[in-house]
This record gives sequence, structure tokens and C-alpha cells, in this order.
Amino acid sequence: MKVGVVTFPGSLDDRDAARAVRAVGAEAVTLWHGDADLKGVDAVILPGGFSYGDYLRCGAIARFAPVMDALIPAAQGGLPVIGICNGFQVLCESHLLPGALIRNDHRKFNCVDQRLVVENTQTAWTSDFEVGQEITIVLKNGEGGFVADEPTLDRLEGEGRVVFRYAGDNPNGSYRKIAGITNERGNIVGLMPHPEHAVEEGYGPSTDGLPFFTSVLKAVVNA
Amino acid sequence: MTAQIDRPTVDTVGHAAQTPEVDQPWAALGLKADEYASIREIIGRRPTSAELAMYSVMWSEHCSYKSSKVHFSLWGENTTDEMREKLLVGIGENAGVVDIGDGWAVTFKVESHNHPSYVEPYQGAATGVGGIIRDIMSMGARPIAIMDPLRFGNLNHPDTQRVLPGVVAGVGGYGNCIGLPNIGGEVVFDDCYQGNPLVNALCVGAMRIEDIHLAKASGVGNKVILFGAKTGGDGIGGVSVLASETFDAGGPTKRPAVQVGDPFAEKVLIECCLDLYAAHVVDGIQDLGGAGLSCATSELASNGDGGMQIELDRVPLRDASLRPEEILMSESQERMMAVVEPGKLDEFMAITDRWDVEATVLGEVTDGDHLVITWHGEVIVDVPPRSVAHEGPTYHRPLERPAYLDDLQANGTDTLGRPVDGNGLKSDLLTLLASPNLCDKSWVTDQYDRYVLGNTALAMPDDAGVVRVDEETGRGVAVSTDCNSRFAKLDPYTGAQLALAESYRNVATAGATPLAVTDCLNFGSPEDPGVMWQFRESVKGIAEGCKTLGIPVTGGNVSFYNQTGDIAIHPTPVIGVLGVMDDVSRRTPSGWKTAGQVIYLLGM
Amino acid sequence: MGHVVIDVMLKPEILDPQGQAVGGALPRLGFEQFTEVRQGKRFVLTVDGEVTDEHLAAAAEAAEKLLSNPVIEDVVSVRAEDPDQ
Amino acid sequence: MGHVVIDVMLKPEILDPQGQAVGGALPRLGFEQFTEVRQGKRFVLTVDGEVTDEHLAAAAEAAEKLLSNPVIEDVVSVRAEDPDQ
Ligand SMILES: Nc1ncnc2c1ncn2[C@@H]1O[C@H](COP(=O)(O)OP(=O)(O)O)[C@@H](O)[C@H]1O
Repeated sequence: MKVGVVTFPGSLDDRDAARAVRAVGAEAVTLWHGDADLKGVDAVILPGGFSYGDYLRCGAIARFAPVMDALIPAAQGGLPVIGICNGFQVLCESHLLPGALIRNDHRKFNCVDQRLVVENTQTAWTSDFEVGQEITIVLKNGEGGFVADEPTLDRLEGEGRVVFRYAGDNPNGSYRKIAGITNERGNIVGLMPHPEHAVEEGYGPSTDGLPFFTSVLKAVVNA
Repeated sequence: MTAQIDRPTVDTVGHAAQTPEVDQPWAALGLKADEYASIREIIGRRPTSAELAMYSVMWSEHCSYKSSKVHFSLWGENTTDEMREKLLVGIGENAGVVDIGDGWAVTFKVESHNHPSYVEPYQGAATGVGGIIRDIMSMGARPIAIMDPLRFGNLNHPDTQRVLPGVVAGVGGYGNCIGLPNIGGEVVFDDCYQGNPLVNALCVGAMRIEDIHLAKASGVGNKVILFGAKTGGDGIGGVSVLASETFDAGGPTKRPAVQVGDPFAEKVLIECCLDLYAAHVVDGIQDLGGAGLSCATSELASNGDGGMQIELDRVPLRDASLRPEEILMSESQERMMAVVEPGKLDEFMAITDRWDVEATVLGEVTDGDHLVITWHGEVIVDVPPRSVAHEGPTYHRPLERPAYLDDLQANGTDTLGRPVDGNGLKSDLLTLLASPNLCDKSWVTDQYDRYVLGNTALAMPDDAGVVRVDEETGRGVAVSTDCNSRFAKLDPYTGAQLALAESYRNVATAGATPLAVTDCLNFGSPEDPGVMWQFRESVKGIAEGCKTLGIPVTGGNVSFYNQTGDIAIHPTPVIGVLGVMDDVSRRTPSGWKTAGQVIYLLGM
Repeated sequence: MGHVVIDVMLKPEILDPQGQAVGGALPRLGFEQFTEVRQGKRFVLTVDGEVTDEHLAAAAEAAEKLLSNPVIEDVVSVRAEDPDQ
Repeated sequence: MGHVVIDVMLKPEILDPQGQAVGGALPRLGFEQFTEVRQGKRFVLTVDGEVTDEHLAAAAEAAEKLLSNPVIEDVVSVRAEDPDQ
């Protein structure tokens, strides 16, 4: 079982994502932004960070990297893909997921241990959770406000595609407190908080991130 | 963009030799008459304007430590062989390096970026963080954490509302984007910092012992390579006097004093440097910080065993109108200089290409003993590099214990009123809890990423930051920075020792064995004998305290002239202590964890 | 050397935290006359020689593809720089 | 309802990492004709009624005081919005 972790110039949490993959016994494969080659991986993580400095718009420049030319069709064909924070922004900019992420409503970068409620366990990345389960993982970003027009939001809600919602106060002004969403098929998930920072006792607020990675192992094995 | 620009004739060495009588703007560049005279003596003629630029910046207080270095003998005098045991690289290099066991080495250093942060808080703080990270990179290490000891004026002063959010956003903006966990720091408010906020930044890096790199150029024929960002007119406001005095007007005259940081470029530079180190293609390396190319070329050459030849016109420019003097002085950020064997050049260039980092061969190491710099074939600098980098002036400035100290020390707490009942105690407690120096700092710390890299075992709100270095074993380091400048004002010797002791305790209580010290000495004007006395006392206090504790000072930074008019800031010797733990998962957090546990008070 | 200027603004229905912050600060400085502030982006692209229709067409395409995100932003204008600016 | 548009750009001698990143991305999308990109800010201030000279004067003052940082930025223009935009 091989999980690819993409490194764009300015990716920061790629090492952590690879560590999380290894923590559940899978092999982490480095995917380089400049190569349109997925190296035969079974799933892909677009990690957090500031690809291309997050200049222009977060994820906007990364979306045109050669690796995305290979990833976009593969994801559309059902390859499990998760975008974490900057990776979520890349997925939205690539139109693999609807909506966009804008500057936090309080305009500051915010690093907190964030409570989330899991609302959808039918995706490739969340089957090891339970619906309604509350988890605490790290939220850290400056541009994490999820926005979309009303029809899109209604559709996401109606189709059960809101995967995570912020519990407690809205940390960044996201519409309807949405923290993460999925595509129709459930193979692509994007979320702002960081499961890869919650896989090891003592190095993060919890180990609530582990089920993300065990879930995708099952999804691949059962596929 | 290649604009055609007429090149005015440059001030060459030949021309300088023939025109000894030319009046040069040495005073406007901050040189004293006797300093200018000794430059003429060293090179046996008047300096060219490029040489004058180099000497003036390298002999400045900031680069030459001319007022402070006579006191640094106190470090050596107080360092025993035992204290040196774990010291792999000591004072004098870009940063000190200590052996933390299992083949791992750690380097750390704290530096100031006070004045630029007052002018442009965001960029000043951001480039301060960027600068200290490059120092750590240049030792061969991967940077693993940063900390930011900060001092501001009164929280309610309107100017604090400009400076504080800008500085915090700048520290966060750079650190978050470059992907280093911020594991601690300080936020202190005191009126004495109103016109002189202190922005200190500390970086820790780790490497295998065999990967330590040094800033020296040796090996005749080895190539000297500049890589990273293009050179612009950043931070050279001062040298424009040269342009206007020596050359025709007409070139673009705006030379910004403000440097803008590009953390993305620096992140790429870090990864690129680490790949270069892993490929063993770097012989010597130096970061470009204050004094830019003047500093990098002269220090590399001075630390090496030969000379160096540089073709300055090869430097890739962001602004084609820059004059050679300005290129030498530019403080453009996110640049490094490496010395590379010719046989490894192709591999070097392949790695920089992969990271999209521009790299240019500027020249090579020669068998002479001079640093020679040419501009379109003409020699504009020909100097002994040591005279620029290491043999600048040394001052023995007068010291005098300030007269106000007796009154200040006599004014103790005995005469203060004491609360006599519960209400009095309550109101005192509330006053304390509401004071900006004691209240919750999460408004600041929540703006910093403390989790990135996945190795943070302790950060805010704990007294020391703790990060894992070795993922297999859990071996790692704890770091704390501290200083109470009110104590240092009352008694700089004891105050500095208190800062050292607090930092030492914070590291020890986290569960680590303290190993090494770095310090950032923030003071007023060295021309004031009272300030100089405070400085001497503080250095003595730290050095003797370190001897007692058995841990060496491995490096640091001096920031003078933190004063407005006659009023200096309180002496602020910020101390950083680093300790080692063989398994950071066993660290001890501060704060109660479980109800029912017993509370002990240890000590006196 | 010519310049193409591209203006991009957030769509009116999208929250603009930066514009809001500016809008909130103005009255504190004594500017009461502005009822709303929106903040957008302005790009200046340099070309060799004069700005041609091809340049403008390419800039318009770049504006749609890269410089703006159609989900949240509108390209307000693409034009050769006003020479008297 | 009228609009005042204020354009702010980094001073030409100041490094513009954002513009640089955009400038680096354009050729990868096939746009080779742009030799430099600079990114600035555009503010749109709404006023009740038509834009008057007083509005423009206030906007110009606000631009200098709040909307730009004179250490690194220039206010490039302050004008009533072009009605046909
Ligand atoms: N500028 C700063 N940057 C990062 N961390 C900071 C900063 N200021 C304070 N902290 C962290 O916040 C926590 C609380 O700080 P403080 O209230 O000053 O505690 P203490 O008085 O115990 O040193 C500590 O973990 C400290 O390292």
C-alpha cells in the first residue's frame, strides 16, 4: 500500500504527512511537483504549507504544477485524495472540490487545538470515524474561511458532503462552520485542520488524526 | 528586463592610487577620522569608493563589535576545558554548535533586529527571523525551531498599537510560511522601550556532527558562488552618499532602507542547501545578512587560507541601475554564498536548478592573500580581507557606574504599603493579573504555528520549548529565553545572572540537562560611560554565572544604540539556554495536570 | 516598455474581511463619509514595447485563468496603463 | 451611490515577492510575453450620492494615512470610478 505525498515548493507539512502514513504501516512515496508522475500510488495527500508562498491566492499557482496534470484525472477517476489546509486550497483551485478559501474573518493567522464534528463517514478518508464523533486536531492557517454561493452550500448539505464542521465558536468565518467537504464520489476530501499533526502521543493535541489514515488503507484494500 | 544604462566610469584602484587628494565622504558613511586614516595606511593609498563602502559597513558597530569586543575576553577567561567538552564550534562562527550525543549536533543563536522593526514593524521583524535562520543554515544544519523574545513600550501608547501587531504579524508571517515551529519567546511591556522596541529572534538547528559546515574559502581554484534571490537596492539608504558624491547624478536615486522578506524564497533555499550538503558539494558557506556581499566575501576570504577574486558585474540584479558600491552593500535577503570545488560545480548547479534557485559563479579562491573585486574588468577592490572582516577598530570606551544607582538601589520595597485585609489582597492580585506583563499571551502565540515539522513536545504556554531531534530515539532539545530588565537596571551584574538562572531553570524543569548559552545584549549608546558600565557588568555576570553553572556561551549578538536622546532602554541581556534530553516524550509540562496530586515547594 | 493593468475584486456577495477592517478603521480616523470599503488586487504586467491588442488578449486570458478565481472573484478590467498615471 | 477607487502599489524599488511568484507562474501557463509582474491593492470606497471633490479629497487623505504605508508603498491614483466599468 503506497500513499503519495506531494511536495510543492513551499509545502511544509509533507514530512508530517509521510510520518502519519508510516504510522499506520503504509509506505509514503514522495511526489515532486515538477513530475507529472504519480509513481503508481494507491492514494495521494496534498499536504499543508504555503505552496509558492501562498502568494496571489493560496493554492492558485500550485494548481498548475505538472504533478496536478496527472493528479486531476486520477482523482476524477476515483483515486483517494486528501487535501489538508493548503492541499484543500489546491483542490478548490483545481475545481476538484467546490467553493474557495478566503482570509480568516479576524484577519489573523490562527493556530489552535480545534474541535470538529465528523458528519460523513462514507468517504475514503473517514470510514473509521463515527457519525457525530467529536475530534480535536490542529487548525492553523491565515486563509481558512470556506465560502461558496448559497446553491452550492445547499447542495453540499443536501448530499451529505459536509464531512467536518467546526464545534464551538466559528474559528475563521467559514460559511455554515464548514471545516471539510468531499466530492460526490467520496474519494476526494479537503479540510482545513491537520490530521497529520495528531498521530503521535506527545506531539500534538491528540491521536484523533490516525483514523484518517487507517480509513484510506481500508478503502484501498476494499476497492 | 535588460535596460541599457550608461555606465559612468568607476573609481578603480589605479585611479585611486593616482588621485590621493580626492575628498571622500567617510564621515557621512559613519567613519571616524582616525579610522579613515588607518584604512589609507592599511592599503597604502586612498580607498576606492567601493573599498570605502566595504570598510565603512564592516567597521560599523553592528558588524565589527568595536565597542564590545574588548569585553569578550571575559567569555574565554571563564570557560573551562570541562565546559568546552561538548562545544564543537564556539564563538566567532555564524553560530555555536554543541554535541548533544548519538552523533547529533545542535546549533542555536539569538539576534536582534530592533531598529528596522521600529521603522517598518512587519518587514523588520520578518527579515529578523529570516536572517537568524540563514545563520543557522550556514552551519550545515536544518533549522528546527524559532523563538522570539520581544519588548515593547506601554501597551496603551498609540505607537505600540502600530508596532506590536506589525511585529507579531511579521514574526508569524515569516516563521509560519517558512515552516518552523515557534516554540516560545517573551512579550514584555515597559515604557523604556517606547521608542526602541526590541525584536530578538532565536533559531535552533540540528545536524549530524560530520555535516557541520564553516564559513571559509580555501582551496585555490575553488569557485565562489552566489545563490538565492537577486540583488536589489535593499537596505542601502546610507551608501547613496557615495553615489551622489562620486558619480554623476542621473541614475535612479531611490534606495530603500527597508528590506522586504520573501519567506517562500527562503524555504526553498533551506531545502536547496540541505540537498547541497547531502550531496557533499559545498566546501565553505556563508549567509548574506547585514553588509551583504561586503561581509560574505571578506569573511569567507579572511577565514580561509588564500585570496579571492570576484567579478562583481556577474551578480544578478533586480535593479539594473545599481552601482558597484551599492551591490557590495545591498542587504537583499534570501541569498547565500558557497565555495565549491570545480569538479563538483555541475552537481551543485543541478541541485540549485531543481529548486529553481538562481546560482552564479562570481569568482574563485586564489593563491594570493588579497580580496580582489572587479567591475567589468577593472579592479575596484584590492584589500587584505582580514583587515576588512576581522581587524577593524577596537575601542576601550570609558566606563562609569551611573550616579543614579545608589538612589535607585536604596529605594527598596520596605517603604511600600502592604495590604492589610482580604480586600486589599484581592485588589493587588487583580492589578497583577491584569498587568500586560503577566496576562495571557495567547493573542500573540496563537498567531504562530507551533506544530509544523511534527516534533514539538512543548511550546506555549510552557516555560521552555522542547523539540525532538531524532525521531528514532526521541532525543531532543529544550530552549528558553529570559530577561527581566528591571533587575538588570538595578544591578546589571546580578540582573544578567538572574536572567541566566531563570533560563537555566526553565530548561531544567522541562527535564533537560542544560548545555549551552546564547545571548542578545540589548543596550543604549556605548558612548555613554554609564551604558558601557552596564554592558561590562552584564557580560561579567553572564560569563561568571556560566562558569558556576558549567555551561559555555556559544554565541550571540550585541545591539547598541537602543536609546532615544539621552534616555537608554534598561539594560536587556536576553539569555537563551539550550539543554538536551535523551527522550523528549518524558518532558515535564508546567501546570497542574491531575486533580489530587501533591504540591511541593522546592528551594528557599 | 508598456504596462497592462488588471483589476480583480471579490464578488459582491463574498465576505471581504480586509475591506471590512478598513471600513471599520476609517471613521476612527475621522472619515465618516464612506459607507463601504472593498479591497481587491491590482496587477501591473510589463511588456517590451507598446501594449498591443495581442498583449491585452493574453492578459485577459491570464486574468481569467490564473489571476482570479471565478468562484469568488471578478476580473473588473484589463487595460493598457493610462499614460498619465 | 458612487464609488472612489484607490490604487496602491509597492514602490518600484521594493521587492515584490507576490508579483515575482505570479511572474514565475505565467510562462508555465504559456504566457511568455510579460517581462515583469507587480501586484498591488485596489480599494473601492462607496459614498452616498455622487462622488464629489470633497469625497475625493477625503479619500486621498485616507489613502495616505491608512490605506498605504508610505515607507514601502505609493498611492498610484485616487479617482471616481469609471462609470462604464
Ligand atoms: N513572543 C513570543 N513568541 C512565542 N512565544 C511566546 C512569546 N511570548 C510569550 N511566549 C510564550 O508564551 C508562554 C507564556 O509566556 P509568559 O506569560 O511570558 O510566561 P512566563 O512569564 O512564564 O515566561 C510561554 O510559553 C512563552 O514561551
